[in-house]
Amino acid sequence: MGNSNAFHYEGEKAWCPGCGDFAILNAVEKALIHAGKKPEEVLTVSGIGQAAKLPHYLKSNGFNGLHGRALPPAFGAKAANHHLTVIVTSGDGDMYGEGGNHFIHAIRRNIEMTVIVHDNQVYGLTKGQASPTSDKGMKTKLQPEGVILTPFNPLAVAIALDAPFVARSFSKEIDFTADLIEQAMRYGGFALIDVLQPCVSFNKVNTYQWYQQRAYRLGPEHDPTDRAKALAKAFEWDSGIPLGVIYKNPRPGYVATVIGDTEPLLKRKVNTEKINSLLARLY
Amino acid sequence: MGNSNAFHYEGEKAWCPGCGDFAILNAVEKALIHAGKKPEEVLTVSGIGQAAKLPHYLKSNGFNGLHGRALPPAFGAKAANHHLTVIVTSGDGDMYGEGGNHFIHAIRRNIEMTVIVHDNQVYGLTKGQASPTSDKGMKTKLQPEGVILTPFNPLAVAIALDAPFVARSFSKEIDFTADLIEQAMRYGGFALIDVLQPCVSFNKVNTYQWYQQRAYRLGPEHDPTDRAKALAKAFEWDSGIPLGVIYKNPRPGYVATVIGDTEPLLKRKVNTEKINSLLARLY
Amino acid sequence: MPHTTLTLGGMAGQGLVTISDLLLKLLARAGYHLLATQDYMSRVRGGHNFIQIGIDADRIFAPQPIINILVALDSRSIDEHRHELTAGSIVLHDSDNKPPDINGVRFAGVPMNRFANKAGNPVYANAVALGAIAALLEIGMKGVDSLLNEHFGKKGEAAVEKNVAAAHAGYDHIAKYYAETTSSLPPVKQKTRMLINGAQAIGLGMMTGGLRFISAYPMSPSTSIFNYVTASAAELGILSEQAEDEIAAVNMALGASAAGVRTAVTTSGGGLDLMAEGISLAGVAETPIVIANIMRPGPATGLPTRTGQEDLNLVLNIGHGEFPRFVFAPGTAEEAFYTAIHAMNLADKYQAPVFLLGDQQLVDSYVTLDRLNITKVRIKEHLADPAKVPAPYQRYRITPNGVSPRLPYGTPGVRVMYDSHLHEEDGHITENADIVRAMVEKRFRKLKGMVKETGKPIWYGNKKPAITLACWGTSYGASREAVDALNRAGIKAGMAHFNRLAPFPSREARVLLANKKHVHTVEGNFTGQLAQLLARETGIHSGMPVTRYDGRPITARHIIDKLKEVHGNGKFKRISL
Amino acid sequence: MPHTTLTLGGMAGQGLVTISDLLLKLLARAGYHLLATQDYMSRVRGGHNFIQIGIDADRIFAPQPIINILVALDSRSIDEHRHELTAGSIVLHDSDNKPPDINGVRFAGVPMNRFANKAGNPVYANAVALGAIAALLEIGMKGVDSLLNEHFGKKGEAAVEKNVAAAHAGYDHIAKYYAETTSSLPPVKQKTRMLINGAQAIGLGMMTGGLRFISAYPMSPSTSIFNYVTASAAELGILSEQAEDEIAAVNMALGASAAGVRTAVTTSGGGLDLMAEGISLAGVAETPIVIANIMRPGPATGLPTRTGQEDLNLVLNIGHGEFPRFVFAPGTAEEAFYTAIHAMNLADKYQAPVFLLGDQQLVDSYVTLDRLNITKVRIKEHLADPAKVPAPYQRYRITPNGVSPRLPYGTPGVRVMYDSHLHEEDGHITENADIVRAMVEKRFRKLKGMVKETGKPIWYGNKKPAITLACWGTSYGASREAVDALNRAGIKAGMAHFNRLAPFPSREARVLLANKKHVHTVEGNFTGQLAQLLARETGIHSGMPVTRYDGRPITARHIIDKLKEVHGNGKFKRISL
Ligand SMILES: Cc1ncc(C[n+]2csc(CCOP(=O)(O)OP(=O)(O)O)c2C)c(N)n1
Ligand SMILES: Cc1ncc(C[n+]2csc(CCOP(=O)(O)OP(=O)(O)O)c2C)c(N)n1
Ligand code: SF4
Ligand code: SF4
Ligand SMILES: [Mg+2]
Ligand SMILES: [Mg+2]
Repeated sequence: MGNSNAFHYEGEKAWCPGCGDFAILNAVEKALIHAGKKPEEVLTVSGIGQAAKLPHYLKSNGFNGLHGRALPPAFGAKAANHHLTVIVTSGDGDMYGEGGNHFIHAIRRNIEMTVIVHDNQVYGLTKGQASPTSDKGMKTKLQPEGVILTPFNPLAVAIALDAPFVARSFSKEIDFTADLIEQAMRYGGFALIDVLQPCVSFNKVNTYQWYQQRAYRLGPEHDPTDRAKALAKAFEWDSGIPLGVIYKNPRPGYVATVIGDTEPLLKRKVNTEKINSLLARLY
Repeated sequence: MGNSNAFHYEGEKAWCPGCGDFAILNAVEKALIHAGKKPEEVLTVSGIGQAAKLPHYLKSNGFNGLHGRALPPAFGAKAANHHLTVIVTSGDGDMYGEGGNHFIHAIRRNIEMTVIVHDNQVYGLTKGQASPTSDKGMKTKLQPEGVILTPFNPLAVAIALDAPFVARSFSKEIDFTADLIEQAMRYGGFALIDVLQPCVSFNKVNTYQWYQQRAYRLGPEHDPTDRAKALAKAFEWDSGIPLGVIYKNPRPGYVATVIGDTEPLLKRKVNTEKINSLLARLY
Repeated sequence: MPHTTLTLGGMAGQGLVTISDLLLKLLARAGYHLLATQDYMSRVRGGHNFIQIGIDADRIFAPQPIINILVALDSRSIDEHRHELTAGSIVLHDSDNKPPDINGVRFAGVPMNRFANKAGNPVYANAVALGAIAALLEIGMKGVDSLLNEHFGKKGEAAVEKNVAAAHAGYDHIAKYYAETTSSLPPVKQKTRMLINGAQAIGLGMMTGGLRFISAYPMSPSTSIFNYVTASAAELGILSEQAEDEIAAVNMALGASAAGVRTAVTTSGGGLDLMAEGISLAGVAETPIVIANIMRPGPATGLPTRTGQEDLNLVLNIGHGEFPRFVFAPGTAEEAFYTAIHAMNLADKYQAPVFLLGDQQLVDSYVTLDRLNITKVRIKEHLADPAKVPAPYQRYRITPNGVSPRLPYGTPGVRVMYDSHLHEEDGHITENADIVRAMVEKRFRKLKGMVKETGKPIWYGNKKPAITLACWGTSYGASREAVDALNRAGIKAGMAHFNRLAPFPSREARVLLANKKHVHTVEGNFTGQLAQLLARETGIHSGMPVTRYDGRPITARHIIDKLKEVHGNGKFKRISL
Repeated sequence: MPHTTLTLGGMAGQGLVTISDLLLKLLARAGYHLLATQDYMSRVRGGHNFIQIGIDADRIFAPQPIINILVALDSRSIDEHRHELTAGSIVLHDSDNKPPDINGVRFAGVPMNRFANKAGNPVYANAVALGAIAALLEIGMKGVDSLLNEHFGKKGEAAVEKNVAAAHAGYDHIAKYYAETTSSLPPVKQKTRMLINGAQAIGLGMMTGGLRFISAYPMSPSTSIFNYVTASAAELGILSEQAEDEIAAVNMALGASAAGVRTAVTTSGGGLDLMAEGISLAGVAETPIVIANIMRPGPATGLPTRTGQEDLNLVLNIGHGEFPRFVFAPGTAEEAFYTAIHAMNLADKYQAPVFLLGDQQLVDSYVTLDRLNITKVRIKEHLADPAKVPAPYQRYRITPNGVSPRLPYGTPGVRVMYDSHLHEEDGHITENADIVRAMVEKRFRKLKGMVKETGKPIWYGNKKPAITLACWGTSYGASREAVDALNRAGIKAGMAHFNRLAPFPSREARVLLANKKHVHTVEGNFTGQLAQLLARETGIHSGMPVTRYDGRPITARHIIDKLKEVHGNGKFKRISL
């Protein structure tokens, strides 16, 4: 990409060599360039974790907030200036663990944004504890007998909540991921992309090879508007992991419904007359 | 019930006359008596809300904690003394709004307890704001243009998370609810019962009549072990609301898996020898 | 001099609020000064709620521990307020409820429910009561008639007529059977006064101060502010969002703030706790936000619908790590209005969290005012001018006054990075010790400007007092009445009212208090939090604080009683309250 | 006298921890006193991390700002630590990395990677380095051989042999080419010392104190305690649960506590914020809980892997509403162990939240000790005896000392109600003003007992000092070394160390400090939080606090430098550090 890529950050990235996060960053850049975005139009929002460092590694606007709290500020920023293209980048712990409640309700709120979850099935930054998506049996310092909790299925939950756009990718498939991100950005609603992302340092179960063996692309025979079929796909795992758009149920997003075609909040000024009319009602 | 009911609390209950909460309390008492429980064996845990006042109105052990936080202390108490029969009573705001993250992860954790959600599709105690389950279009002081968020579907989410026992009832059907509660208590895992509960003061949409017109009991033809069918039932709403056990996927619960047949934590004492052996490893 | 107090009591759901809304409007339009404090239980129906309305020719600052007129919608109301009735008190009750015999108390029975049913519906009992009250206060029926017309006009002519008929029935009954029981109010200038509660005042202040985005999760007693703003949001171009929880609420507001708009959140103690980490984020990410924390007694769920002042220490210290903040606690609705405007401005100017501490008493109490002056309000734009910002743009540029130029997301040619770590000037994560040190120092340099801003303590009363009170927030009203009573009784008294509590106006506090003897803080808590703050910030170790911690508002009588405990009964004998 | 400091530097993932673990064990078994402080970045691979190991015949209390021996696993390590090298310092490096020329510094190059590859695998570089260090310190290879046997035994004989071979290659290389560079350590009593870090000390203390249930959400630097306890949980009959978030963690623990078991949670600043409401619940529901808050610099994400002492004000005030609490901040691992035991006991005894404030420096630093004495530890059972409790059982029975008899759920014939509201004695919700007042007073009566408990301030140094330091938590170590240095230089110095910060030992503090001149608090924060507390609680307005707020541990040199700024250079000339 190099110079022609206005989003490219040249500085050091504190990820481990071989980490799947590099490829996701690459895909984000590709999607933005291909969609013809300018850095000033784009805002990436994240929580805390390895994945969540991404906004620092993209030359664009950023909000690197609190662990688990990527979605609320993303909502606030989009609501305040709906001309921004908002992308959330988050980890599986950040989004489905600490941030699980926001995940549920952001889907319900359905504001127009792209949510990319770097799903490495582990807490990377804090050195290898189980995450909500860790497979059963995985051993860690905090799960010395292996994980016993049923893994969180983000796709199935999103579909159960009737999320308008639910997709899955694998970090290694950079162009495929970039294309999904572009679709999501254009979608006009809350668009979730859960990206399988090998953590080479802490997840010794779900390795590149492990994903490679199972991941397959959904063909045209899959109808993402069929909710029951989408759920069936979302439940697939050990014997094959479908990649692509799993579910789609288009409907007007929050901006379209609540804010409409008006000026962004950012541009609005206090109207003294209206304040006076509120005061007058108190007599 | 009167005197023969050791669980019956005679004092005043701060619910509105006609509130569906009375009937749920009644069903809880019935289930406990029918199951032959003694008050000292039972613990009801709640957050804050109208529903959450229930532990005060049942003569038994209680933990009336924080808004949204019924499930974590219920887990802690059950883990500390797994001989207790633990029942959580909570509202739709308490459980699916403020407490949404615990809802997700408690299902994954699957500890043996019965979770009753008084689902009146509104925030009752705080005077009528929209709750996560409020129907679209409902107008309140905080939603003057009507609710625009997609309602939270607790049953579908629970099934997406593969909750072991997912049921729905209607507060008016006291015996039916009592029977579901008893099934849940016996189940050996995290058992969710979402109970439609008319709020006569604030929910003018989903009234007794509204529920009555739609609620129907699932017949024997429904196979609750079929996940796809269960999901289809969970999605039913406007044209008919199924009552009964929607989904069942039995598997060993947390106590069975982690604690097993051992002494409750409560009975365990510090073992100085073991402490000494830990100290010895530091040399 | 004590004013007339009229207390309306009844069950939740019995229509208390309707009667009091109408009565207050009636009296405010007639030119009376009013203070209406609400006392309600955490339930929707039943129980016992009451509203105390003080009526006078002059401004009223605090509720009274006695009742001149009790309007008892149920018989429990008489039992509950029996101890506040004195010789000469009047009790208006439904004549179907036999009242007890109380020494010196006069009873006026009106068949409220029967009259209402005669007018066609039990709900008209409210109108009957209103008419009866008008008769007791000798204010005539003209105002009542026109108010009922205005209020029920939307419901059609029949509704108006029936309400009017019911009201007249109540009025006539009193006029006929209890003519000797009625008592006239003091004469007043006939002018219409503004009637406002603290929630409206704060909401109006925020909106006047440029609020564009508000997010909150319902929680008593803060919800009334959120309700009020939401009701006018569409009209004023404000976005109001009910969040899934308080953590979302505060983080939503921070995102909107980073995008360049003025934001606020409203909550109460437990919800504030949940916002703590977000507030800490506002601190390090230097994101403007106004946090209205409306106190109720704690800890945990505490007393959800009552009043207290227990969260001062909390807001002074909430959020881990260290960062500058403003904390304001206005004493009256009027002060709350102007303080809310300042809060919005100051958050933007210093890019820091600003707390507005109120309590149930402030937000739920109605008070009369002549006007709120918005002609002098200037909303200064504190966002930087992109043309004047040195390139490359750095969100956290190190500057002499600690404030960095702030540009919104979307500014052409510019990258804006907000970050929760310790960071470099451009917002990039750093672990470099020198940069960290420089950033901490930059942030704290803001204090130099902040301490000079509005909100200095205000003195009231005698300049050379024998007894000095120090108050914050709503303890202002009772303190003021106590000071007046003491001075009237010849005991020289004065008081310092603290609105701004952080950065603490230490110099001014010392000037006002250091040489005074017998300084007592007056606070709605157990531990005396202002007393602790004074000790810490000024070295002034005040005397035994006057505290109240049972969820009820402080009254002048309460203060005097506590002072007696400390100073002995002797010189307080002459006090009339 | 300054001890020998050996610093190991390299990238994350390069094996620093392995080398230091082995080296520390080696030296501890040889009888040396050690203090190893870790400095690492918030990343998993790359960057620059280092461990500083102080080695001496006597106990060591703080890290040093200079390095005697630098073991540089990469060349960046030399750049990063260049300013700490002095004349006579030795740098051990891979001879394939050309070191820079630094005045007076001696370089010892060992082909670490080549030797490792010769032994069969690059990972053996760690063993090469270990051998080389053994040579530089002149401690021979016997200990190294047996340690490698023990450590790699599980991996099979081949692994042991190759490691031993690699270590000998490193040793021999130094012995052969740099014989004049090696320098022996001071003579010590040959006895095996315990090697422990603060995380282990706290974890062991909790377990010794009867911990049965621990729940937490991972967060640096607190995770190491949670890891340590979890590793032994099954063996000790403890349940350890990783919660979905910190809110769940604290509320789980409260549930378990209500059920009658001893509980603890571990977290750090941001996570603590999220626990605030739960802590407030512990306050009003009178539920015992120990909260270990391990500080890192804030606000918000701050510096995740660094050290600081910014959360004192926070823990003193966290949670809305008012309730009594204990706050402890032990200064050393040894003190942390005993304090953790007390914390578990006191939480149960007073049915209140107990905070254990530590920091990254405390939990991550290894230190040698002779022993931890558990023979005197008594775990007193504070649950009530059901037979002796007056009937009907009342969870919140009003008692003279404020403590109510506590029975666990499941007690035959008894109903146990925990409640988050203000409640009656039996736990039932109330809004009654008299009961509310009585309950608040009951809770605060506990303070009378609490203030008499363990954790009084400790004096160290000259009894009539010209300069006095006041410290809390880990600022103890550097303060102690500074006091020693000052006294050695003839400047009379003493210090008060505060472990218990709430309830604050005001009387004792006044006795120790009131008549002293030049009192300076020493703290890892910007605003001087202990100084504020002293002002508030004792009226002692200390001088300019000695602060550090760049995420690095305080050293004696840092203290002396700051004192010079205040008191002038003059009398500090003779100080040797
Ligand atoms: C409130 C809070 N709790 C805990 C942490 C510690 N923490 C930082 S990142 C993280 C988990 C990261 O896991 P994930 O989101 O999956 O991201 P990854 O590092 O795997 O990309 C945790 C627990 C924190 N920063 N803040
Ligand atoms: C942290 C916190 N936020 C908000 C509240 C205020 N609050 C109490 S109950 C409630 C909602 C209750 O709704 P729901 O759970 O549906 O119960 P219901 O009253 O309808 O039975 C709210 C918002 C609170 N007590 N604590
Ligand atoms: S720890 Fe795992 S997720 Fe984090 S940077 Fe390394 S490989 Fe990537
Ligand atoms: S407000 Fe609604 S939910 Fe609450 S008690 Fe009344 S009817 Fe029941
Ligand atoms: Mg992860
Ligand atoms: Mg509800």
